Amino acid sequence: MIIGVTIVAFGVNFLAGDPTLVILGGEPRGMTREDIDDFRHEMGFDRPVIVQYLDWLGSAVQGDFGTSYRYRESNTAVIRDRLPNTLKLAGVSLILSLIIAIPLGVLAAIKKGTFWDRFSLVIALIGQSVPSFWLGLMLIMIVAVKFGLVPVSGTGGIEYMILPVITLTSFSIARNMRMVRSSMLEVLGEDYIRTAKSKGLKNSVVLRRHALRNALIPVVTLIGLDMGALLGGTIITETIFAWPGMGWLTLQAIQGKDLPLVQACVTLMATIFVLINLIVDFAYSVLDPRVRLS
Amino acid sequence: MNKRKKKHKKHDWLRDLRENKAALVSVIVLGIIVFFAVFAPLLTTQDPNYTNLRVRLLPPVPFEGSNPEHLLGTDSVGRDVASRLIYGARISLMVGFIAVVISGLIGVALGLITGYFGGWVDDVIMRLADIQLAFPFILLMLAVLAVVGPGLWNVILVLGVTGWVAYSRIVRGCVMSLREKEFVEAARAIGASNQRIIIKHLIPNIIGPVVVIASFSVSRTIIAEASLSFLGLGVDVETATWGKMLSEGRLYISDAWWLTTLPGICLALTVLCINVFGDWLRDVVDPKSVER
Amino acid sequence: MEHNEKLLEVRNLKKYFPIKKGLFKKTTGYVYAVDDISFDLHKGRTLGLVGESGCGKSTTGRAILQLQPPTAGEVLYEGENLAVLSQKQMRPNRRKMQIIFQDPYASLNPRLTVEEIVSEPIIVHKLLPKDQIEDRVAELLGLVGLDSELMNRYPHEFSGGQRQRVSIARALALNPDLIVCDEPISALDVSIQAQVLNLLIRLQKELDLTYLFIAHDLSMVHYVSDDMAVMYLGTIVEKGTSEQLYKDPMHPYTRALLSAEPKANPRLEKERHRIILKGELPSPINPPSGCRFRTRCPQAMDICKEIRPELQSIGDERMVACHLFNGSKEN
Amino acid sequence: MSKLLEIKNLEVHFNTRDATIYAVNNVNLHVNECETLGIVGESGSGKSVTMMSILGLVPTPPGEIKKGTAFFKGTDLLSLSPRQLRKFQGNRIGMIFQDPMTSFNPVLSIGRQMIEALEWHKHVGRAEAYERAAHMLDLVGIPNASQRIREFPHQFSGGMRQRAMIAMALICEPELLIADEPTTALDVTIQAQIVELVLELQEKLKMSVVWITHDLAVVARLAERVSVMYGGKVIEQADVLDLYEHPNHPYTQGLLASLPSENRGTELKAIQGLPPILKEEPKGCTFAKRCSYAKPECFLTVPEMQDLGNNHFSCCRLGVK
Repeated sequence: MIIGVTIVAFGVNFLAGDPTLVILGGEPRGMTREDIDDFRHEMGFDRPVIVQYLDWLGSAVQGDFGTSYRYRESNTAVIRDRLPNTLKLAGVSLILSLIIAIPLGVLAAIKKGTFWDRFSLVIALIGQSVPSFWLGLMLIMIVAVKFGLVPVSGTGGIEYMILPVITLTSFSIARNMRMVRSSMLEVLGEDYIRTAKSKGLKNSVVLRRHALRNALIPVVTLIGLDMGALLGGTIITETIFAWPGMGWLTLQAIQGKDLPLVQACVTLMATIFVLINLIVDFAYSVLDPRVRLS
Repeated sequence: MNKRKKKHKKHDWLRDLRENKAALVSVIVLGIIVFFAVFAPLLTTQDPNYTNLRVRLLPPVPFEGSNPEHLLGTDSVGRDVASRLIYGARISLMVGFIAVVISGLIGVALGLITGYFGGWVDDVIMRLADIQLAFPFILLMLAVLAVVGPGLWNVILVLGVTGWVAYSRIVRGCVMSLREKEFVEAARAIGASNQRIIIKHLIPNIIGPVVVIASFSVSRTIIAEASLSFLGLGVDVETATWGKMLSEGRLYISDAWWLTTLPGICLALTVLCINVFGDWLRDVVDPKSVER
Repeated sequence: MEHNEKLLEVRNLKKYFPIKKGLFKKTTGYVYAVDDISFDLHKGRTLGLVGESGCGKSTTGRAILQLQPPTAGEVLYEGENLAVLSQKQMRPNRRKMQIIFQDPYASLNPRLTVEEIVSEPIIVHKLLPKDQIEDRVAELLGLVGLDSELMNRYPHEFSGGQRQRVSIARALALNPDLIVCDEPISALDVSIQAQVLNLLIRLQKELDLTYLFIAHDLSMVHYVSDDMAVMYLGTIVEKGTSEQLYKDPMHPYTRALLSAEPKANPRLEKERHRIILKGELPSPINPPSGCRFRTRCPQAMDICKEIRPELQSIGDERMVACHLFNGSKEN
Repeated sequence: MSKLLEIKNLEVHFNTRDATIYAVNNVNLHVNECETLGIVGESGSGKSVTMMSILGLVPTPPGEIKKGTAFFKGTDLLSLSPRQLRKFQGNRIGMIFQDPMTSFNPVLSIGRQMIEALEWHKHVGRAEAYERAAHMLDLVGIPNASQRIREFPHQFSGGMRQRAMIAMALICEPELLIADEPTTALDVTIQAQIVELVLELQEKLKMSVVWITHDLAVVARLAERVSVMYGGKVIEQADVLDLYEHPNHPYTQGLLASLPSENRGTELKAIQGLPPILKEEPKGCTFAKRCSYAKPECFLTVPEMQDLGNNHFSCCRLGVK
């Protein structure tokens, strides 16, 4: 899996053909063939692709992702400055999303067909339909500019996080809520819920002990998916709110054709995602004895 | 003999639609949007790219300082917002539909192959799907577009090619369970070829879920296209798109609210209607077979 | 005995399913679903194949039709070995043999009309010109007791019994000689079972069909079959005519199976002594050594652990695989 | 013999989007102390719904108990609040279900699920509850009970799981055990084990059993009295010997005749037609359409239960013999 990720990340180099020309921006005037070849040699692009890949991979394993063209310092250092900001943003959003989505989803399932169910459906549909960048802009316009309640952008205290977190989580709250609801509804229709009721247990016990735990198992998988969406979402959110994190950095690297930095960012984000999915798989096996024991 | 030909009554979709008010409204709104997009040149009086610096930043009509020639106001270089919105609908819908058709075809084909035949092909393709899923979607597209350069068809192709995973996973799952069904075994027992089994027995049974995923994909693709345009990596500079209007309007967020509000409303409304319609479709098709 | 012609001979049939595990799909073991069985099917007769779930009876049926190609052994249809044919070479042979499945809901494609379902075999084998197909479908539906007006309907509009009739009509469309009936009535309501059973028996007489009748219910199989074979964990433990096996079961498993089956006769039920087997069916992944049945057999001996008893004749078309009857051949 | 449970005039409807299904129509039946009552019927005959509704296990909506009483030792179960009814569920009335695979919660250990009822109804401490659960598992014939109690449902085989299900239902020593097709999903040899086990436990624990099934043969083995249900009604009720030897109702006769007989080759007397799905209140006898003895009035008025003497009741006005 990780190997596949690194190949794709490395492959970014070659998507448009000759990376040398991409970096130099076509065939620049004032450079002779020889100049270009020299540059190519300097960058090591004249070696066989597989050698380049292995070389890059070898350094990457040791934490060396090369040097950024733009920042003129090591990519590792550039990223080290930005990564904590992104993790803070994504982590808070993930937790917030779960705290809000799980109770609402359960409520909607238990009160199926009532006002609460329909209310949550409307919220979910809107949450999934409003593009996050527009939501971000609207929040800035109304909450920050018009009423001046929170800062427009930048980092600092907790007040700087409020708008970015709302922007980042709106989609995942909506999706998780619907997922929890449908998972819960499915579990409530299972035979073992009937068995539990036939034992004369209190409704709250049936819900908590027999329904909720089973319903949340598939939701754990969601956390993995969510993390991917949240990391991707940081690109837009960080750009809008000028939040100095990985997302913004990546966008700038892409726009500046800073290929080594792009590679480093892509690899890092994908690796985080893969790691989170490994953790999710592990959590799955803890929660579900069928997986644990097979 | 004639009695035999009496056609069986098909599922009454229209009745179902009439019973679900939200879905009905969204279908009507979508119809209007499509109408505007298709007949854009006939419905607009102004060229969406005509700049007129004398009328820059006019607000929409009911507000002070507006000009009835520009119903929804003008932007920072005096272009007519209404016309740009209508032409923007064209881009959004076109990108949405074409990209979804491309990814749908790729995804369904791969899903059928992996699900029906299994084996090492299945392993390889599913591993590819895993790898693609391991990448934050938008990051991947950004990286690709940065290199191949912006442009309408590049955007469509990138969105189309990257969207196959959702289809192939669902189709593969459906096919794997269908393959074990006894009616497929019965078809093999009467000597039907693989080709016949796939066309006659498998495809009709996966159409439902595929249409549902497609409807959600359209909305997701429209958002993705707008996001790309917003980040400056989408459709080329000349064309009016909702995403780019938002990105341009962003600079005037404190002076000209309509430049960010109106394209956003169009975008959100379109996506909302498609999602409501997709939700309804999923309930009608089979609530259990598809998950978002 | 007018029918003595062998239609189908099954010789040392084996079907193992590999169990694959891990990243590289390494085969870590096998499910020994069918493990070396042999029997004959005589033209115009019914052979009942009885056993509990997981004994390999359905796999046997599918292996004969090459729906699940056998791991080893021969399936001779009128002398031709089907087991060596490729799927493509097998196709023309499919006209001669058909199958009816247990689950009337899963065995019909929900997206096709009854006409499309029943006509499919005719179209695939190009048996009739287009304009005659509809009449043929009507004829087939009539044969199984369905109104031909129903042919434009979809399966979900039918009850379980009617669906099973559609399945039968589809199987008959090719005029086969052999039909494998894989638990054709066990998913149906009690009052419908008899209807379908009567239909199958009537069709056999009218069309001179040969049946392989697979079921878990001994009295049912006794009722419809001329001959019977009892399976346990992938092997045949006893074989003979239905009459013999039902009236005088010899293998301890057959005896237990017959005894475990309740009869709708309370007077008999309250009095008779029942053999209750201990324990449950062992896993076919790791079957017991020697005799497969020894772990649950009330009469197990030391030899049963070591030597797998062969199916051997004890006279008069009767065969038993049990060490208890080892000496009886000579007597 | 005194009556442990008496159901009178029970009517249950299911309100679906398209129609109202008349699932149970005016059912009367009773269970005596320490006896086994067999309820026989095909799918859709209302046999499960009847017993589930007295335990409050019919989901409402779509289900709706229109009327009726169900007296269990002097208490009308149908008039109780859910809270009061809980004192009976799993405590004085135990229930086991058809599919032992899906009827256990897959993520909790067998023991954890068994002791729930004990803790809740009898206020027994955790340690003692586990001890009693292990004892119960032992009683239903599960070897190594004290170890296996910590295992999860998927580690048990089908037959073992049904045994554990029985142990769980009996843990509070109920006066009545309702068994809803408990052997339908099992093999014959395992079915025989379970049937003998229940008979043995009934003797030991002095309880009544209601055994719901579609299989006339199983009932012949274990029931003392049998109620035959069709179209949401009890159409015949008698002692087991009497019912099998002198069936009165044409449906019962038809069912018995449609079983494969000892004599091979004789054609089975099948009941023609299909069981009804009642989308409106039944006007006449629900079986009339399939009955070869039906007279015009059978389609018009609902027949009354006839007392044929000797504890034998039949819901057929023709009194066919």
